[in-house]
Amino acid sequence: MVVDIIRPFFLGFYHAFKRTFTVKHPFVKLRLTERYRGRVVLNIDRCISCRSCVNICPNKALEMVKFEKKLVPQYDAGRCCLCNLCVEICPTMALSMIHEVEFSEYTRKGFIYTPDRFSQLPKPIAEKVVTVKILDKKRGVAHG
Amino acid sequence: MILGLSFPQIVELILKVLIFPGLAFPLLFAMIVIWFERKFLARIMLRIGPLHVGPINRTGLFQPIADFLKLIQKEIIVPDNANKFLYNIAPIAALIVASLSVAFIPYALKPDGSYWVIYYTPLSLLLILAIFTARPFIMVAAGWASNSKYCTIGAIRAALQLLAYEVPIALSLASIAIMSGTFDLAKIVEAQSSIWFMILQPIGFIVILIAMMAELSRRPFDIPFAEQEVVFGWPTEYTGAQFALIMVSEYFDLCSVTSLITVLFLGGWSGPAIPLLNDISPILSGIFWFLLKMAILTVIIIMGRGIYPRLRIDQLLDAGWSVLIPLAIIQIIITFLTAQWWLPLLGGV
Amino acid sequence: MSVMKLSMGPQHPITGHFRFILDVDGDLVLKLEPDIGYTHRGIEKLAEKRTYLQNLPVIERVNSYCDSAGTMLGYLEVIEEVMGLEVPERAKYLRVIAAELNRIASHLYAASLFSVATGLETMLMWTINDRELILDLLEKLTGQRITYTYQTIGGVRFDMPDGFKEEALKRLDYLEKRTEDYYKMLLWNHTFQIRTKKVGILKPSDAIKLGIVGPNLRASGVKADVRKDEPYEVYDRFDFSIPTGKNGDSYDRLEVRFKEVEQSIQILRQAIKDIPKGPIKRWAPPIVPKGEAYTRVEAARGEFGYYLVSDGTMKPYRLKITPPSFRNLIALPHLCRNVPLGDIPIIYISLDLIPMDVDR
Amino acid sequence: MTDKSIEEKIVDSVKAKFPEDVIDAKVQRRNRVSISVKSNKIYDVGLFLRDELGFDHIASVSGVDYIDAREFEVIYYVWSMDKKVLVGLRTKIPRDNPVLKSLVDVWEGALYHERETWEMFGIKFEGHPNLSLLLLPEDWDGPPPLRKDFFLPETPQERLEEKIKRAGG
Repeated sequence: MVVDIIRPFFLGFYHAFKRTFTVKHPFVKLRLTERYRGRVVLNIDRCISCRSCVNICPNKALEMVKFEKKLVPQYDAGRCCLCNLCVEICPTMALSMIHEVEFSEYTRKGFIYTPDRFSQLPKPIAEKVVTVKILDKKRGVAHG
Repeated sequence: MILGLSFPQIVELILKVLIFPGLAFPLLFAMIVIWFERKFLARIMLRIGPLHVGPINRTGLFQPIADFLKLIQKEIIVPDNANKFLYNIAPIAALIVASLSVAFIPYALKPDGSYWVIYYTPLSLLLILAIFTARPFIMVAAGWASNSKYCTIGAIRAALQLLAYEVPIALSLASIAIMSGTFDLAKIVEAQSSIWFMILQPIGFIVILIAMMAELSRRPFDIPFAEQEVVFGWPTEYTGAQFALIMVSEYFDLCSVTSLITVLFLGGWSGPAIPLLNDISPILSGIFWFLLKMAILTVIIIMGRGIYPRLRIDQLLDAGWSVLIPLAIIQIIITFLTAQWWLPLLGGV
Repeated sequence: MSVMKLSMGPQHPITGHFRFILDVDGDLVLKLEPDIGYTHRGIEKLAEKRTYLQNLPVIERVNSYCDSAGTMLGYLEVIEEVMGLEVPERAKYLRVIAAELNRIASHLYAASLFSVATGLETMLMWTINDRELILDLLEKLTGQRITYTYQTIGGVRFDMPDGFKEEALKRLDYLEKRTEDYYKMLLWNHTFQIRTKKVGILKPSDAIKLGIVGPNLRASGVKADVRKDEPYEVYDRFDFSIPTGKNGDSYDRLEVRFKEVEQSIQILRQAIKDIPKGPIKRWAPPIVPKGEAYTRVEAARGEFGYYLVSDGTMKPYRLKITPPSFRNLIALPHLCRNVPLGDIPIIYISLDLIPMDVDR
Repeated sequence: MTDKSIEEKIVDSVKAKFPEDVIDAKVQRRNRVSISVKSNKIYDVGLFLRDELGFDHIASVSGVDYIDAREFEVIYYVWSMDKKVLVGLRTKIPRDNPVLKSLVDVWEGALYHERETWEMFGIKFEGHPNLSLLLLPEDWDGPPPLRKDFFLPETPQERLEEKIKRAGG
């Protein structure tokens, strides 16, 4: 009983000197895995206006609008549930998922990506990037 | 000559009241301990803790100050149908009561043989006991005045908790008083000049450490504040500056409790003279040892929050009456029986 | 003193999106009446308006932040039973891997909440940190951390990525080693034991009568697990045991979860070792033939029941979801009679009720 | 006689006990039995299943709205701990007067399930101790939402149309 009372004391003290594995996010960014689904991006040239993506979307996040004499989807990131169904169904591979995870807006309307914004790729991350492998070393998981 | 005091005496008095151990010291103590607690607990939990505020990069040293500044900017909300007088007076009263006991604790020995203490009285031990006992009444008053169910439950829990820790504390102090033959804290320290009471009275030390943790409502005894059960206990309704005062008073209390245990069991300021400090003044050397002992006690008390789950109120009462009080009584009996061996060891008396 | 009505939640540190109406006499809770529905999204109705494929991301949000892979599995089982569709072997293994990884993550989450209920925040951070390892793994496999939409009708959507096997085994080794710290810090901690033992004792006979499922039922000493009773996917090929508790108190409910994590690690090791090569998906028609079925799967919190009535169109005619937390909810008023107020959070969290799961 | 599976034995014993009230009883697949009874006898059949056959673990209570046939179907799914069989005890009640005897006395665990079925389909369970709204908001005044004639508006336009329709009608 006494051992069970005192043991956590030493265990806690021991952990106080272990390395934390927090990612200090705005300064250091975690590199996401290859498959990670951030948000959808559109390649306008490939789009054939077939409406498949609009039909399959469970949350009605996509909507057809006219853009440069062509019907292309418009994207509402606020409704999107990142399920990848539209990317899979697209016959010409015009839609794809990118690693952008930081999108916040002041209004709900700001989440609506008009086709020109929808088709833009975000700027590559210039800041310090940390990978899961480095984190694993900190955690003590990696064995070589 | 003002009020019968000479100029150096007035300077010393101002120094004592305003800087150490008066106003500035508990504030600084509170700031450092709040920062340390957050940082240290964060490290136990494998987190980082406060990071950005402060002079040294990535330490968050000024986070408590930033929090305090934020809190005093906020609106003070008084709940409907609250007893406004009691509700508003309680945080101030808590702060005053918490900072009062520091005035009677001697922190160092001056070269002329007197003590570094704001107000010297031969009955300081009894006075401090009285001050500690006054605190739960403020909690009950505040909890009742808030006119909220959670506050009332928290206040009643605080009052119940008093029953658990007050008697063991009194009994342990009695044991100390018997051993040293005085209620004077300074005399108690002098009695420990050759051997600490912690070694002579290990059971009493453990009893008083646990009981004082309950007195401070530190985990595992933070039952009046139990977040998961009663939201935040008796101060639930307090906001802004009033909340800040209550929080600061908690740490003032921690300051006086660790000081008291240091004086009673760890030999107060006694310790080998530090060369550099001793050259300036022997008072500083004594204060250094005093603060070091306080710091170790503080770490031990803070650790409780990182490693123990909270007890239930009936379990605490059970532990208080069936474990701590018998232990304290055993300590008194041992003190009586072994008087012939330890009496020659004590100095000063 | 007369009896006081105390409303606990939905704005309360521990109750989540629940409200409890307590009758309190001093420090004693005489009666607890749960008030649920704060996260009711009407998923059963939503499912009737969407096609079977569109339902995938909706259904997994029944219990999204803890156990979406296990939740989804039942939905796919019921569709495939009505369709008579046989899933490729490799897909079955991948489904099991995702579900078991998710079970570990969910149990670690439950343990973290449990330690918060007792007031020990350290274990909250430790278990959440180690849950992160599992989520990293799932991210690598499925592309998402919480809501995977990984399994689909007729198989799974992605194959195992390169290096997944080694990484998974490494992390499972680490987790197994780490469990020792959990035992030392939490389960063997004397303060924790006196706080949780003999609190909220659920007798086996009561547990069966009330229809309790999952780890809560097993903690009461009843050996019932859908994975063993009617094996789905490939669970009949793995060698694992069902841990049961002795007393059915809150402590046992947590201990059973920790033991289940160990069993899940065993299953995962076997699955990663035995996984065959082959296709990962079979084409499934969008229309489900007329029929009905009721399937049960063992998700992390217990047995998920799915009842599907299909009228031969692209949309389900009726999809009834019976989540485990909804079935376990009835244990809460049963256990919270004449208990101290301080035990309410412990009993509540030990049942591992998730408001989203209860409300659907 | 050939060896009968445990599911078939259950079907036979129920048929033997209630020859007139059981409309249909069949084995769906392994571990699944479906028993269809008249609505006035569901309590007795439930009691028989619990006491004689050992079906003690209530799994689910579900309602289905067959709007074309103007009737509701209520299904009690009960699991047997030692037989390892799930029985679906089902009955049909008219849509205009949906009243059924509550089975809470038989299976205590059906308490919340029946409450949910009541609020989602408007099926009255006679003898239920507390039929009040469980999941829906306290001020819910619309029709029971899982009935087929309840229209669920999802987009803003649909919501607006629904509002106009309700205000006008």
